[in-house]
Amino acid sequence: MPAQRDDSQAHGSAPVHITVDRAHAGGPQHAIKIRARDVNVFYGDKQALFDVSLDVPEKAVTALIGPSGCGKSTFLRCINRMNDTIPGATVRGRIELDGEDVNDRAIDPVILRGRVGMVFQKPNPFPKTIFENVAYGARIHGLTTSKSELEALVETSLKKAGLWGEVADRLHQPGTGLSGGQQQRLVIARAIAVSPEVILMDEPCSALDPIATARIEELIDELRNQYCIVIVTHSMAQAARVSQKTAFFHLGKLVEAGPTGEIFTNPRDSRTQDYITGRFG
Amino acid sequence: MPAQRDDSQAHGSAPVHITVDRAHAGGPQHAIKIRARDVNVFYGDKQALFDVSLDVPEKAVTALIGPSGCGKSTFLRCINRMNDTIPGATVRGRIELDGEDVNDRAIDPVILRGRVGMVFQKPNPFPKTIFENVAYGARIHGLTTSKSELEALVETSLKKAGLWGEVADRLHQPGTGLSGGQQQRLVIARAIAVSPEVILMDEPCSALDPIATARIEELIDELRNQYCIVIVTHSMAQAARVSQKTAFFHLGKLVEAGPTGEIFTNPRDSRTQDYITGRFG
Amino acid sequence: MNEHIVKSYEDELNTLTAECARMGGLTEAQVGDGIDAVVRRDTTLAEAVVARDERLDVLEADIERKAIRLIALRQPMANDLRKTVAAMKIAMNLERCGDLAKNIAKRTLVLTEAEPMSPLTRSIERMGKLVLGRLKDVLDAYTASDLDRALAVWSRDDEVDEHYNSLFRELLTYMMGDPRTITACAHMLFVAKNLERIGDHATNIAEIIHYEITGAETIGSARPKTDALAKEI
Amino acid sequence: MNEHIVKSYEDELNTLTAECARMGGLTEAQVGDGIDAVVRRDTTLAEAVVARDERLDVLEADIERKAIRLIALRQPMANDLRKTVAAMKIAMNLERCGDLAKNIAKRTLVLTEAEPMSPLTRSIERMGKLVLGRLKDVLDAYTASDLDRALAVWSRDDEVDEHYNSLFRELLTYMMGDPRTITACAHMLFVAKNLERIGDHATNIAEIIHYEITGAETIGSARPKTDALAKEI
Amino acid sequence: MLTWIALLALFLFSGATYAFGRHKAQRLASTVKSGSFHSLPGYHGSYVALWAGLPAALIVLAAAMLGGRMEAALLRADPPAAVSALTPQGQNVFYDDARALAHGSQASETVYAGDLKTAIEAKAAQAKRLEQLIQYGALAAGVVVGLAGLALAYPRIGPTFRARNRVEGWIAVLFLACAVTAILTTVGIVGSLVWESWRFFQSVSPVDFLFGTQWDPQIAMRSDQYASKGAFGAVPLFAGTFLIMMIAMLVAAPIGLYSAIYLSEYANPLTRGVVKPLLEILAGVPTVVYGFFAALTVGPIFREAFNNLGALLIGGPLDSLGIYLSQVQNQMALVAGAVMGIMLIPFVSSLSDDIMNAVPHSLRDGSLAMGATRSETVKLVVLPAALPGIMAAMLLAVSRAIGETMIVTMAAGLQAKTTLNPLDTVTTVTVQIVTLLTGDQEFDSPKTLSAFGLGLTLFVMTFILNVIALRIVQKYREQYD
Amino acid sequence: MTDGALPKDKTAFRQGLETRLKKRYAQERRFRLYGQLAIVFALGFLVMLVGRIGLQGYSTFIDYQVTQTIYVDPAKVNAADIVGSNFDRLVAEQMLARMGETDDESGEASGKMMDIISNDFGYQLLEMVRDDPSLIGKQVTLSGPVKADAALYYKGELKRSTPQDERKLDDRQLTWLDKMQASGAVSKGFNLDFLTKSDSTEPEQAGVLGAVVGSAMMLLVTAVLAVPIGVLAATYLEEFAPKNRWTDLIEVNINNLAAVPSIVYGLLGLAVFINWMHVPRSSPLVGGLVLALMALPTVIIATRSALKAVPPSIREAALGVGASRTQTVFHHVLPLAMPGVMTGAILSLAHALGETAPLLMIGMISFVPGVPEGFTGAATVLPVQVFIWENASERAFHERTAAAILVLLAFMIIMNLAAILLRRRFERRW
Repeated sequence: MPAQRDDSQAHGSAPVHITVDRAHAGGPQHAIKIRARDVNVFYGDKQALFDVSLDVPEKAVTALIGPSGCGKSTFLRCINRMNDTIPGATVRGRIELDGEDVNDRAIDPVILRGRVGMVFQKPNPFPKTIFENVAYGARIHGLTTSKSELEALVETSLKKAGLWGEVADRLHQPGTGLSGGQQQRLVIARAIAVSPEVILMDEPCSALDPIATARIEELIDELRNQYCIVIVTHSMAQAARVSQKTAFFHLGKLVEAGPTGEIFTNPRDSRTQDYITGRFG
Repeated sequence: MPAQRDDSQAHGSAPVHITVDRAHAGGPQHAIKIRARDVNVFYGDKQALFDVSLDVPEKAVTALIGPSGCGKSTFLRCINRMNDTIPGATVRGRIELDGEDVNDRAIDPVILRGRVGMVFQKPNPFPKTIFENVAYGARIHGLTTSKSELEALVETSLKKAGLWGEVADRLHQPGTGLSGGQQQRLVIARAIAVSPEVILMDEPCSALDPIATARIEELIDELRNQYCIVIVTHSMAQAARVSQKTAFFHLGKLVEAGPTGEIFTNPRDSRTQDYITGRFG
Repeated sequence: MNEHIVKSYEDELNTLTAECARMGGLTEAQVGDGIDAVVRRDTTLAEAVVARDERLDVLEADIERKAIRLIALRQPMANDLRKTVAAMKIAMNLERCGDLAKNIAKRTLVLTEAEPMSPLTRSIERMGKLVLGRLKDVLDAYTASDLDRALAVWSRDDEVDEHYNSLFRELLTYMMGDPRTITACAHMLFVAKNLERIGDHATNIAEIIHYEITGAETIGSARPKTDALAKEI
Repeated sequence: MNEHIVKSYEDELNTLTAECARMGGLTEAQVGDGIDAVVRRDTTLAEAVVARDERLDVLEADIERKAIRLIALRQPMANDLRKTVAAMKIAMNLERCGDLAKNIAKRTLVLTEAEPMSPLTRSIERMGKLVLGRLKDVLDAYTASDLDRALAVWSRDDEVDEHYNSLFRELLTYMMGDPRTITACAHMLFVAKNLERIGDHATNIAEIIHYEITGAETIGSARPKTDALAKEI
Repeated sequence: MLTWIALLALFLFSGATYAFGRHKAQRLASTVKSGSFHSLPGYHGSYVALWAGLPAALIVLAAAMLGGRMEAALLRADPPAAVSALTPQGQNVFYDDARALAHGSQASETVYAGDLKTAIEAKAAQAKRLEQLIQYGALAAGVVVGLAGLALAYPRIGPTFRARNRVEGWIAVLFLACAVTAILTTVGIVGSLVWESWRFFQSVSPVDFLFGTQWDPQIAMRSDQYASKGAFGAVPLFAGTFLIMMIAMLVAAPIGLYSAIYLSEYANPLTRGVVKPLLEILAGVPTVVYGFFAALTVGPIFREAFNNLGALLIGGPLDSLGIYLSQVQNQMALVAGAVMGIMLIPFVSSLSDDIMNAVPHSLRDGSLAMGATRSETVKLVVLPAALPGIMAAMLLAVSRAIGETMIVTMAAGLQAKTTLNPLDTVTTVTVQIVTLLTGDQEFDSPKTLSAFGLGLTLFVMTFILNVIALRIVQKYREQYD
Repeated sequence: MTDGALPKDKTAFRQGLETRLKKRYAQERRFRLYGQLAIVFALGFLVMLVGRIGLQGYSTFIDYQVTQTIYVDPAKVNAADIVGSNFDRLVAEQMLARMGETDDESGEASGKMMDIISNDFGYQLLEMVRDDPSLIGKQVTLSGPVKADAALYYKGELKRSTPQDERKLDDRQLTWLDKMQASGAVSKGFNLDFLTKSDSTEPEQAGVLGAVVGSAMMLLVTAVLAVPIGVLAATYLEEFAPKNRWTDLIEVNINNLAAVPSIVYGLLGLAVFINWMHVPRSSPLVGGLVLALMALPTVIIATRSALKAVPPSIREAALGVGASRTQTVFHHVLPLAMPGVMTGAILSLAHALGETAPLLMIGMISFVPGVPEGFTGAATVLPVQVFIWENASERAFHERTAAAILVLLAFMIIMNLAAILLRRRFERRW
C-alpha cells in the first residue's frame, strides 16, 4: 500500500522553517498547494491565531482538528479570505496558493474564492432549483458560453458529487427540498462547478447523521484525487477516517501537523496526545 | 470485572414478549425501570413509531441510536409525555414507569415530569443566576421549606453534576455566562435537583466539542449509579462509550436492543450491523 | 453483506484479509518446502526456506501495522473489528508456522550430515502431509469464510497428536537402538514437534475463523481442551 | 501523563494493564514452579502447575476479550491504543510461557520415573534461573513502564541461547553415553527448549513494551535478528 | 422640457454605450480561456454606460435645478441706475418681474414706467439670453462630458480590467446616498425645530416656557393687555399629556401584555391565526377614526354614565361628588386616555409577542420538562427573560401615547389645566400644536412659534424614551442571537 | 455528599406534590382566563368600533331623490341675465306649488322649502338654461337629493315626536316631506354621489372623491420616494456598511425616527418644505414628501428585518462560490427578502394613508371642493376629510364622517390584506 507508507515516510524530510509541521515538504508525491507562514489573525483586539505555519499538500485531504475556539476555522477562512467579510478581522502573514500570496492586493478575493471553493457546516443551498444552484458559479464567473455547455457542466459536477443518480430527474425542483446529506452534496457540486483548485470544508458533517456523514466522507475520499481539500472537523474520528494529513490547533496555535496515521497512533506533542486520547483539560 | 460480565450474561434470560429486545428482563442486578409495550406515535397522519417494546433497566444508561428520523427522539419524548406539548401528536400503547402507565389519566404530567427529568440537545439554562436555575424545580414543586434547605439542595445537585467546584464562588451570576459544556452540566444539575428517578437526554453533546463531550460522558457515567438514564445520540461512538444497553431504531421501528458490548461487537440483526459498521443504505 | 459506504474503508479491510491470505499461501509453501527438504534431504531447498522466512516476518509486521492503523483511523465495529483482530491473530499464527518451517529446514542442514533413516523419514513425510493438509484446509476456509470447513479442521486435531506420539516413541526406540543416530534423531524429534505445533496453529486459526464469523469466543463444547498448543507432552 | 476525562475509560485501561501484570505474576510463578518441579523432581508441584495453567488460559481470554471490547466501545487512540494492543499481545506471550511451564511440569512427571541426573539438573536449574530472571525483569519493566529495563532484557537475549546450546550438546553427550537415559534426556531436551523459548517470549515482551512506550515498531539496530523466536535450531 | 428631452437622449446614448461595451467585452472574452476574463461582459457594458451617462446627466440636472438661481444672480450683476434707486424689496420685485416677463409667467402687478420700463425690457431680454445660454451650455457640456466618459471608459475594457469592482463602487455610492437621506431627515427635524424654537425663545424665556403654569397663547389686541404676548407656561400641557398617557397605559399595558401571553403561550395555531390579524386591524385603524369614535361615541356614553351616577349620588352622603359627576362633559381625559389605551393594545401586544417569541423555545421545553405548568413557565421563565424587552415595549408605547395627536385633539379638549382628575377636560402638547398651527396665522408671531417650542419639547421627550427603549431592546435581542 | 436536602419518604413526598398541584392548576386556569379576557376585550372593542361606525355610516349610502317637473317661468328668469336669476327660489316655489301652497311675500315658505331640498336643483336648472336658453317657458324634469336634514327625517333619525324647537325642521316642513313622499316624487336609492363627488359645504352634496384622489396622489408620491430610498438605505446598512460608530449612529437614528411622533414630521414639513422650499401648501406633493420622510424609517426597518431574516448561510454560500457582495445582494439576498420588503412597504404605506396630524400642519385642512389639479394643486385626503367633517357642526356631516371612515377603512383593509396575502404567498422556504 504505497499511499500508506508514504505517510510514515513523509516526516523524514527536514523542516525548512522552525515549525511543528512535520510534513513540511509534503509527501514525495504531494506537492504543496498552500503554504502558510506566520499567519496571525486578530478579531478586533483579540488575537485568534498565533504564527501559524502550515503546508497543505496537493491532491490530499488535510484535516484541522482542535477544541472549540482553537482557531482551526479561522485559519480555514484565511485561505479564501472569508475573514474579509467579518468586520474587524485582520490577517497578517503570508498564505501562498501556488506561490501567490492570497492577501496580495493584486488578488481579487472574488476570483480567489472561485479558485478556492468552500463548504459550510450547515448545508446552504440557495432557495433555487438544483440546476440553478450548481449553475450559479458558472454564471457569475462566465465559465460557459452556451446553454448546452452549462447543462453539461451541471451534469458533470453533480456526477462528481455523487448526486446525479438521485436528482437527475428533478433538476428543476428546489434544492432546499433535498435531505440534509443530499443538500451538502449539492453544495459540494456547486463548489466543484466553478472548477476550484482547493475545497475548504468547515465541519461539513456536523449537522448530518452517521449515514449521510459516511456518504460525504466517501465523496471526500473520491474528490481528493482531483482537489486539494482542507477540512475542519470536530470529530477526531472523522479526521482519522478522511484525511491524509492532520494539523492539531490549540489556543490559536498550531501544535502539531503530520501524516494522519502517525498523529493518531503516535503523536509527538503531548498536547496532541492528550487531546486525541480524551485526556484534555 | 463483574459489571462487564453482567452485560454478556444479560441476554441469557428469555424474552417474555415477542420482541427484539434481547435484554428484556434486564441484567441480573438491573431491575426494569421503564417498560414500553407496543408504543405507536402519530404526528397528525404520519406514524412516527411502530409497535416499539423496550425495557429500560434501572441504574444504567440506555442509549437509543439510529439514523435521522428513526423515531428515537420521539420515543424518548413519550417517556415524560413531552409529546403532549406538540400539537397533533398522539401516543398509543403502554409505557410503564415502575409499573404505572404514564399515559394513564391518573398520572399528572406535571408530577411525571418531576419524576422524569430531561436534558435537551442545546443547553438551555434559564436566563437567571446559577443558583436560581438549580433551585427552579424545587421552587415550583415546593420541595423545600427553608432557605437553608434550598441552599443545601442546590449545593448537592451541583456537586452531583460535577459543577460545584467550578461555580461555587459565582452562584449568583447568570447561568448563561457559562461555557456550553458547563451550561449542559448546569441543566443536568437542574434536573437532578428535583430528585428524578429517570433522566432523559436528547443528544446532550451534539452542540459540544470533544472535551466538553468527554466531561458530560464522565458525568453520565457517574450518575448512572443513582438514576435510570436514557440517552438519544447520533454518535454511535458515544453510545458505545456511555451506555450499558443500546437500542437501535430504524424507520420508526425498534430493530434490536441489547447489552452495549454485544451490540457493538456482535449485533444480531443485519441492519444493526450495517448501521454500526457504516454500510447502511 | 452490504459494502461499506466509504469505499476506501472497504478496500483497506479487504486488503488486510487478502494480505493475510497471501501470507497463508506463503506459509503453506514454506511448511511444504520445509517438509520436502527434510524428507528429500535437500539442503538447497532448506536454505531457500530459511532465506524466505524473512518475507513472512515482514508480512506479519505489515499486517499488524495495518490492522492497528485501521483500528486507529477507522474505528471498526462488530464484524469489521473481528475481521481486523482475526487478521492480526492469524498473521501471528502464520508467522509462528513460518518460524517452525524455517526451524525444520535448518535442521535439514544438520540431518543431511547424518545417514538417511528411511522409515523415520516416511513417518515424518506422512505426518507432514497431514499437517500441511490441515493448514491448507484452514487457510481455504479463511479465504472462503467457510465456517464448516474451519470447524472440520478444528475437530480433527487429535490425528496429528496421535501421529506425533507414535513418531516420538519411534524416535526414542531408534535412538536406543543406534546411539549414533542420537543427534539426528534429536533433531528429528524437534522436526516432529514442530510439525505437531504447526498442526496446533492450524487448529488455532480455525478457532480464530470461528470467532471472526460468529463472534463467539469459544467453540461450543465439542472439544474439551481450551488451548490447542498446550496439550502435548 | 494526564488522566482521561472519562474515569471509567481510565479505569478500564488500567484494569487491562493490571490484569496483564497479574497474569505476568502468575506466569512467573508457573515458570518458577515448573523449573522447581523438574529440578526437585517434585510431582506434587508439577501437578499443581499443570492444574493452575487453566487460570492463565482464562486470564488470557479475558484480557483479549476486554481489549477487543475496549477497542469497540472506547475507540482508543495513540498510546491508549498501543497500550491495549500491547496488553493483548503480552497476554498471548504470557499464555505461551504458561503453556511451556505446564509442558515442563508435565515432563517432570515422566522424568521422576527415571534416575536423577544431577549435573544436567544443575544446568537446567541455572538456565531456569536465568530465564526466570529475564521474565521477572521484563514484567517489572512492564508494570513500571520502564523502557530502559525492558531494553536491557532485550539486549541480553544471547545468554539464554548460549545456555541452551551448551545444554543441548550436554544432553546429546549424555544420551550417547548412557542410552538408558535417552527417554529422560529427550524430555530434558524439550525442557531446555521450552526454557529457551520462555526466554524468547521475554524478549518479545520487551519488544512489545518498547512499542507501547515509543510507538516505534522496531528497536533501533542493536540486534540484527528480526524475530526472537526464530533464531535457535 | 428641454431637460427631459436631454435626459431621455442621454439615457438612450448610455444604453447604446452599454451595448458597445458589452459587445467588445464578449468579443475579447471569447478569445481567452474561460474564466480568465475578470468581469462578465455585462459589467464592462455597465461601466462604459455609467461613464457615458451619469456625469452628463448630473450636469444637465444641475443646470435645470441651479439654472434659475444662476440666472437671477447674473441678472443682478450690473443693475441699471434706475433700479439701484429702488428699495431692496422693490429690487426683488423688479428682478422677479423681469424673469417672469422673459419666461412668460405671471408677473406682479407693479407698473413700470420710464427708465424702469426700458430697464425691465432690457433685463427681460437678458434673462431670456441667459436662460438659453445656461440651457444650451449645459447641453453642450453634457455632450462633451458624455463623449469624454465614453472615450475614457471604452478603451479600458480588457481581461484584467476590474469592471465589476468599479460598477459595484458606483452602486455602493448610490446606496450610501440613500442611507444619508435618513440622517438628513433627522438633521431637518432637529434643525427646523431648533431654529424656530430659538426664535420663539427670543420672545419667551425657556424657563417661563418650561415651568410656567399658565397657558394662554393669545396675541394681545392692545399692547397694555395682560402679558402682552400671551402666557406660554407649558406645565398644564405636560400635566394633561401625562394624565392621558397614564390612563392609556393603565388600559394598554395589562390588556396588551395578557393578550400577548395568551397568543404566544396558549392559543392554538388556529386561534392565533384568527386573532393576530384582527389585532393587527386594530393597529391599522387610523388614529383619526379612534378620535371620531372617542368624540362621538365613547365620550357621550361616559358622560351619560357619569351623569346618571351623579344623579344617583345627589342627595346622598356623596352629594358633592354627585353634583360634580352630573356636570361632567363629553370631553374628558378619561375618554381620550381610554381610547388611546385601546389603540395601544395591539402595539403593546405585538411588540411583547415578538419579544416573548424571541425567548428560545428550548427554555420553555426546559421548564415544562421540569414539571412546571404553562403559567409557571410563563411567569418564572418567559416573562423574566423577556422583561427588559417588555419594559422597552412599554416605554415605546408611552412615547407613542405622548406623541399621539388625533385622539386627544378630537376628544380631550382645549382647556389647559394642571389636574390629575381623569374626568376633567385637559389639553396636551400635541393638541396645542395642532390648534396653534391650523388656520392662517402670522408665521412670525410667538403664538405660532410656540408650537415649535412645544414640538421640540415633545421631540426631546420622546427621543429620550425611544433611545432608552431601543437600547434595551437591542441588548435584549443580542442576548438570544 | 449529603442527600439531606432530598426528600426521603417517597409517598409522603408525592402526596405533598399532589396537594400543591391543585393550587397550581387553579393558578394556571386563572392566568389563562386573564389572557382570554384581554383578547375578548380587545376584539370586543374592535367589533364595537367597526359596528358603531358602520351603523352610523351606512345610511350615507342611501339617499332620497326627488324627481320633479319644473316650469321655467319666464317671469322669474331673466333671459338676458340667466346667471343673475334666482333658480333656487324658482324651484322652491314650484315645489310649494306642487304641495298646493304658495310662497308668502317674505319668502319664508320658499326659504323653508329650500331647507329641505338641495340647492343642487337650482344649479342643475341654471346649467340647463344657460346651455339652452330656449328652455325658458318650458317644463323641465329635474331630479336631485333632499337636504341632509330632510334625509335624516326619511331615515327616521329625526323624529316628529321631538319637540319642534329641538329639531332642525319644523312641523310644516315635515308635512311637506310627508306629502312629497306620498306623491311618489321621492325615491330611495344608492348614494353614488358620495363616491363621485367632492367636498361641499352642503352635507347632502358632499362626497369623498376629491379626498380619495388626493390620498392616492399623495400616496403615490410617498411610495415613489420612500420605498426605493428606504430599501436601498436598508440594504446599505445591512449588507454593505462597515460596523463602526457612524453606522451605529445611523442605526440608532433610524430606529428613533420610526418612533418620533408624526406631528413632529408635520412641523418639519411646515418649516422645511413650506417655509423654506416654498413647496405649495396643501398639495399632494408636500403631503407626500412629509409622509415619505415619515414612512422612510419604517420601510428601512421592515427591509432590514427582512434582510436579517435571510440566513447568513446564504450570503456565505454566495461569497464562497465567488460572488461579490453586490452580486450576493442582488442575486440572493434581495430576492429572498422581497416578500418581506414588500409587505413592510405596503404596511407602512397603509399607515401613511391613515395619518392625519402632520397633514394638518401643512395646511391640508382647507376646504377643497373638487378633485386636486395635479401634484402641486390644493388637495385634501381621506383622514383629513374625516377630521374636517367631524368638526363640522351639522349633524348630517357626522353620518358622512362615518361613511368616509368606512371608505378609509376599506382601503386600509385592502392594503393589509394585500400584505398578508403577499406574506402567505411567499412563505419562507428555507
